[in-house]
Amino acid sequence: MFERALKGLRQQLGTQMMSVATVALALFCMAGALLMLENAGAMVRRWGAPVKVTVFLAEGATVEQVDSLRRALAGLPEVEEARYVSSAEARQALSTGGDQAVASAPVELFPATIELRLAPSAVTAERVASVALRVRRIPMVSEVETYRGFTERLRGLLVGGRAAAGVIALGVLLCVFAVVSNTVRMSLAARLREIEVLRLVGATRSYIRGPFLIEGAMLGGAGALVAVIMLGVVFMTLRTQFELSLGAMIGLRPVFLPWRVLASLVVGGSMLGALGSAAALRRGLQS
Amino acid sequence: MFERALKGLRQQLGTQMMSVATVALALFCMAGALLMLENAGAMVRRWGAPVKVTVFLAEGATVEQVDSLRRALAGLPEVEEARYVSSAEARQALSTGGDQAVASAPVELFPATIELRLAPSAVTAERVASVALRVRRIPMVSEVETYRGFTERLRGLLVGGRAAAGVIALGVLLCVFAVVSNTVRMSLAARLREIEVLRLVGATRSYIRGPFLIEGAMLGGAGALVAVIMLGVVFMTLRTQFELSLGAMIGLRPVFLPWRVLASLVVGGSMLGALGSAAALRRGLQS
Amino acid sequence: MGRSRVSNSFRPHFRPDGHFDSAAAHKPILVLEKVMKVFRADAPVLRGVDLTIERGEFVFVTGPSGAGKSTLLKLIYKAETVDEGRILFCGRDIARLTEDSVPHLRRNIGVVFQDFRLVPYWTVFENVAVALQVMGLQPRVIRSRVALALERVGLDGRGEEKVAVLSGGEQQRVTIARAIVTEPAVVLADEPTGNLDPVLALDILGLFEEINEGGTTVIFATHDRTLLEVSPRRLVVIDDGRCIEARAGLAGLGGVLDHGISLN
Amino acid sequence: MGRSRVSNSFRPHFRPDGHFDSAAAHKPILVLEKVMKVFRADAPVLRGVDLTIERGEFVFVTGPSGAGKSTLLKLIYKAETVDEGRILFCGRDIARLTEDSVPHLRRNIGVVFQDFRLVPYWTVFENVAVALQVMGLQPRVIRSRVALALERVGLDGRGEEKVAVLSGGEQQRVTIARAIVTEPAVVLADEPTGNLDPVLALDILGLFEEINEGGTTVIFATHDRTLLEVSPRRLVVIDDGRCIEARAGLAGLGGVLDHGISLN
Ligand SMILES: Nc1ncnc2c1ncn2[C@@H]1O[C@H](COP(=O)(O)OP(=O)(O)OP(=O)(O)O)[C@@H](O)[C@H]1O
Ligand SMILES: Nc1ncnc2c1ncn2[C@@H]1O[C@H](COP(=O)(O)OP(=O)(O)OP(=O)(O)O)[C@@H](O)[C@H]1O
Ligand SMILES: [Mg+2]
Ligand SMILES: [Mg+2]
Repeated sequence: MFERALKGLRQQLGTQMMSVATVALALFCMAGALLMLENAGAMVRRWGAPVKVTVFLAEGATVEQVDSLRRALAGLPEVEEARYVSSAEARQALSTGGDQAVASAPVELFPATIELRLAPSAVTAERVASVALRVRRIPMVSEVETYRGFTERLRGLLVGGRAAAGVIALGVLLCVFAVVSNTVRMSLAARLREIEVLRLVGATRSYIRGPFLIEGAMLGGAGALVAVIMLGVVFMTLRTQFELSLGAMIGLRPVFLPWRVLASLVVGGSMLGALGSAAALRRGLQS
Repeated sequence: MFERALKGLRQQLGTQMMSVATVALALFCMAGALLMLENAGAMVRRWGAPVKVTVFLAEGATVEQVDSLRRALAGLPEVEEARYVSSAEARQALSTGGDQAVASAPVELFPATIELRLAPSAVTAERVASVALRVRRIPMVSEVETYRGFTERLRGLLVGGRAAAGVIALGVLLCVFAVVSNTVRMSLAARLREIEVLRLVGATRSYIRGPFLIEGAMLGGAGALVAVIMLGVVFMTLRTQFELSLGAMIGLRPVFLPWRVLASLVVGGSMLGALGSAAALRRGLQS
Repeated sequence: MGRSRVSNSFRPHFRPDGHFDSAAAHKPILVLEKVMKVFRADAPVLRGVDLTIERGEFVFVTGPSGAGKSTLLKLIYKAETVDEGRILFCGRDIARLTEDSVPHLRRNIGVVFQDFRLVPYWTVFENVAVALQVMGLQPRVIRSRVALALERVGLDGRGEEKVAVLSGGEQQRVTIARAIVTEPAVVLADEPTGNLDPVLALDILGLFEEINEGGTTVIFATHDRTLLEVSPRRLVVIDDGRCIEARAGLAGLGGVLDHGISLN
Repeated sequence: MGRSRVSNSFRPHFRPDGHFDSAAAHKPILVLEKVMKVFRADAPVLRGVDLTIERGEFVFVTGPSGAGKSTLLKLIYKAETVDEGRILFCGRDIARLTEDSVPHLRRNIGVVFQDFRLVPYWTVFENVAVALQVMGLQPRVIRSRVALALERVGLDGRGEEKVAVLSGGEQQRVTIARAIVTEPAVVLADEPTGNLDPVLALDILGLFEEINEGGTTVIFATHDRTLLEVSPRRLVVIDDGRCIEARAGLAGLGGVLDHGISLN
C-alpha cells in the first residue's frame, strides 16, 4: 500500500512538490503569525502584566517622609510591593544600557520615585485609577504614572493580533485542506483509468483508497515540516539583527515557538492532509 | 479563443480557484514584505536620514556664550543648521505627545541643547565622529549625542529587511510561476484527450495553445488582484491599532504601497502567469 | 486484502467472509428474470430478458449494434444495475450484494471489455497482473500465471512493452489475458475478436472453448458471422430488447439474425 | 485560423498560404517509396513498402494483427514519421512539411481511428463538429454539415448524447462521421467496422463507396472477410513488412491472405 502511494507520488513529482511547497508556505504564514504573537505576548507580559505604578516624589521630601509614605503605600490592599528608587539609582538603572550620555548626566535629572507593583488579581483599570488618585493627593508626591494608556494600547494590539492570527490560522487550515484535497483530486484524475480498472477487476474500497490517504497525509506532513524548518531558518537569520535594533528599542528579546507547538503543527498538517484526501476521494470516486 | 479559455476554467473551477488563492497568498506575502519595507524606509528617513547631533550644554552657560557657540557650530563645513533649544522648549517638545507627567515636570529636568543638522553629503560615520570630538572639547558642552549607534542599527535592519524582501520576492515569483505552470499543466493533463483530437483533426499550434495562455494570464492576474485587495483590507484594519500602539512607540505613521507598485503587481502577475503557462505548454505538449 | 482467497476452483465465493454456499453448486450459475434496462424512456434497451445459463455452458450472444449486448454483460458484473427484474448469480440476487461484496463478485467474473479498459502507461505485464494483485497473491505466483496467460493469447515475451504502443489486436489480446488469468468461474467476452484477423480470431475462439472445457462458463458477445458458423454452440440473439434462442438448428437463424443475408 | 479555406473540393492545399499547386492535380495523390518503419530493431514493422494510389481510388488494406496496417496509415497522416523512404502526398514529400503545415495536411485527410479517439465527455455533436471548428467555419455551417454526417452513419437525432454512454458500434460511427464531415481529399479508415454488426458493416462500406464515387480517395484497412468478398476493389496485403497487390483475380489471394482458409 505504502509502495503504491510512493509510486503515485513519484508519478507526478512536480505537482506533488508544488503542493508541498504551497502547504509549507501557508503553514509558514500561520507559524509566523504564531511566532509574532508569542513574542508580542512576551512583550506584554514584560511591559504590561504586573501592573506598575511609578510615584514621582516632589523635590523637597525628606528620607523619613519618603519612608513612611513607602510603608503606607505598601499597606494598600492592591499593592504587592513598594520600592524606593533614589535619583542615583534611577540614573544607574537607565544607564545600564551602556548609554554614556545618561551615566554622565547630572543626578538631578532623575527624580526619586517609589515603584509600586500591584497584585495581578487587582489589575483592573478602575482599581489602578483609584490607587493613583489616592496617592496623587499626598502632598510630597509630584506625579503618578500608571502607564495605563500604554498598557492598554499594548493589550489592544495583542488582542487584535490574536484575532488576526486566529483568522489567519483558519484561512491557512482551510488552505492546507483545500490544497491537499485538490492535489489528491489531481492524482485521482490522472489515475482515473487505473482506478476504474482496479474496480473492474475486483479491488476493494480500501485497496483503492489507501494509497491516496497516505499520499494526502504525506503531503500535509511534509508541508508542515518544511514550514517549521523555514521558520527556524528565518528566525535564526533575523534574530541578531532584530535584537540589535527594533528589539532593543521596544525592549524585546525574541523567543521561538515551543517544541510542542512545532510537533503539533507537523502532526496536525498530516492529519489535515489525510482529511483533505478523504474529501477528495469522496468527491472523486463517485463517478 | 477567449470563450474556449473560459470553458476550460469553468471545467475545473475548484482547481483554478485553488491556484488563484495560492498565487494570491504568495503575492500577498511579497506585497506585505514590500509594505513593511516601505514603512521601515519611512522610519529610517525620519529617524536616521538628516543626521542629527545634539549638543548638551553645561548648566552654567550664559546666553551670550551659548549664542557664540551656536554660531561657531553653524560655521562648521559639515553643519547645515544649528538651532538652540532651551530647557522650556525641550520640555514642550517632549510633552506634545500629551504626556501630563512630562508637561508638569520641573524645567530643570530638560537640559538646554543645540541641535545640529548635518549636511546629508557629509554623512559618514567618521565625519560625524570628528565633529562630535571637536565639539566635545568645548568647555561649556556637557555631552554630545550623535545617535550613531541607533542610526546604524536602524540602517542595518533596513538593509537586512531589503535583503529578506528580495529573497522573499524571488521565492514568491518562482512560486507564482510554478503554481500557474502547474495548474495549466493540470488543465493540460485533464484535457489531453481533447488536445490530441484537436491535433489529429488539424488544429494549428496557436489554436491549441491560445486558451491555455489566456488561462495562465488570468490566473496570475486574478491572484495578484486578490492579493492587493487582501493587503488593502488588512492594512485598513490594522492601521488604527498599529498607530495607537507600536507605531506611536517607535514614531511611525504607516503608509500604503503607491499605486504604481500595485498596478505593476497585477500586470506582472498576469505576465508571469502567461509565462508559466507557456512553460507548461512547452513541457506538456511534447508527447 | 488478506481475507479473500483466490478463486481457482469453480465454486464462487463472493461473500467477503469466503463462506461457501453448498446449495449454490446445484443451481444454474446465472439466471436473468424479466430484466429491464432503460436509459432513455423512449427507447428501452432491455425489455424483459429471460435467460438461464448453466454451469459450464458456452453461449454466444449476438444482435445488431446498439441492441444491448454490452449492457447485458455490464448488468452481470454490476457495472450497471437492473431497473426491473432480477439477476441471480449462483442463486443469489446480485442486486442485494452490499457494496463490499461487489469486488468479490467481480473476482469470480473475468471480463473482456469491448473498449479494452487497459491502462495505456502500464506495461502489458502490469495490465494483466493487476487482476491477481488485487487478490493479494504472491509476486512469484503472479509472475508465472501472467506469463502463462500471455502465452495463451500469443503475446509471450512482450510483457515489458507499454500497452499504448501495441496494435489494436495486440491490445485486445492483453484484455483477454487479463480476463482469463484469474481462472474465474465465468468469462464474459464482449466482442473479443473485433480487432483480430480471421486466423487469430479462430485461435482466440479456440482458447475460449478450451477454457470452457475446463469447466468455466463462457458468454461470448460477437458480431463475427464466421465464428458463429464454425462453433455450433448455443446462440442467443438480442433483438428489440428481448433474448431469443436462435440455434434451433442453424436454419432458425435466418430471419432474426440476418435482416436478409443468409448464414450459409 | 482565418487564413485557411475549407477543403470542399478535391484539390488538396495543405500549404498555410492556401496556394494551389496546379501540377499536383496530375500526380498520384499518394506515393510510398521504399518506406521503412522500425520500432524494435529485431522486428521491423514495415520493410520497404512501395505503393502508389491514384486520385479517386478505393483501396482495401489487410493483413494479420500487428502487421503494420495502422502504422502505414499513421505514417500518411504524419502521426509517425518514416525511418527511411519517402511518402509523397500530391507529389510533395510530407517529411519536408514544416510543423506549421502539418495541420493543413491533416485537414485534407479524414481518419477513422482504430481506437476511435473520441472525447468521452463531449457530446456526439461536439466530437464531430471539432473537425470543422478548427478550420474556423461558421457555427451555422457546422451545424448543418454535422447533422448531415450523423445522418449518413445512422446517428441522426443523437447529437446531444455524451459519447461515453454510446455502444461500441455507435462510437465507431461517430468517428466515421468526424472523418467524412470535412469532405477531405483522402479518407483513411482503420478497421471502421470492427464493432459493427454485418448489416451495418455493409451499410458503412456502402457509405465509403458512395464517398469514393464523389471523387474522394479511400484507404480502408480491415480484417473483415465479408467486406473484401462483397466489394471487388483493389486489395493490398501487408505481410512480413511488405505490401503485396492481392487482387490479380480473387484466386491470387488464397496463399497470402489466408494461412489456410480460402476466400471463396
Ligand atoms: N450509460 C448509458 N447511458 C445512456 N445510454 C446508454 C448507456 N449505456 C448504453 N446506452 C445505450 O444503450 C444502447 C445499447 O448499448 P450497448 O452498448 O449495450 O449496445 P451493444 O449491443 O453492445 O452494441 P455494439 O454492438 O455497438 O457494441 C445504445 O444505444 C447506447 O447508446
Ligand atoms: N509507437 C510504437 N512503439 C513501439 N511499437 C509500436 C508502436 N506502434 C506500433 N508498434 C508495433 O508495431 C506493430 C504493428 O502495429 P500496427 O498497429 O501497425 O498493427 P496493425 O496491422 O494495425 O494490427 P491490428 O490489426 O492488430 O490493429 C505492432 O507489433 C506494435 O506493437
Ligand atoms: Mg457493445
Ligand atoms: Mg491496427
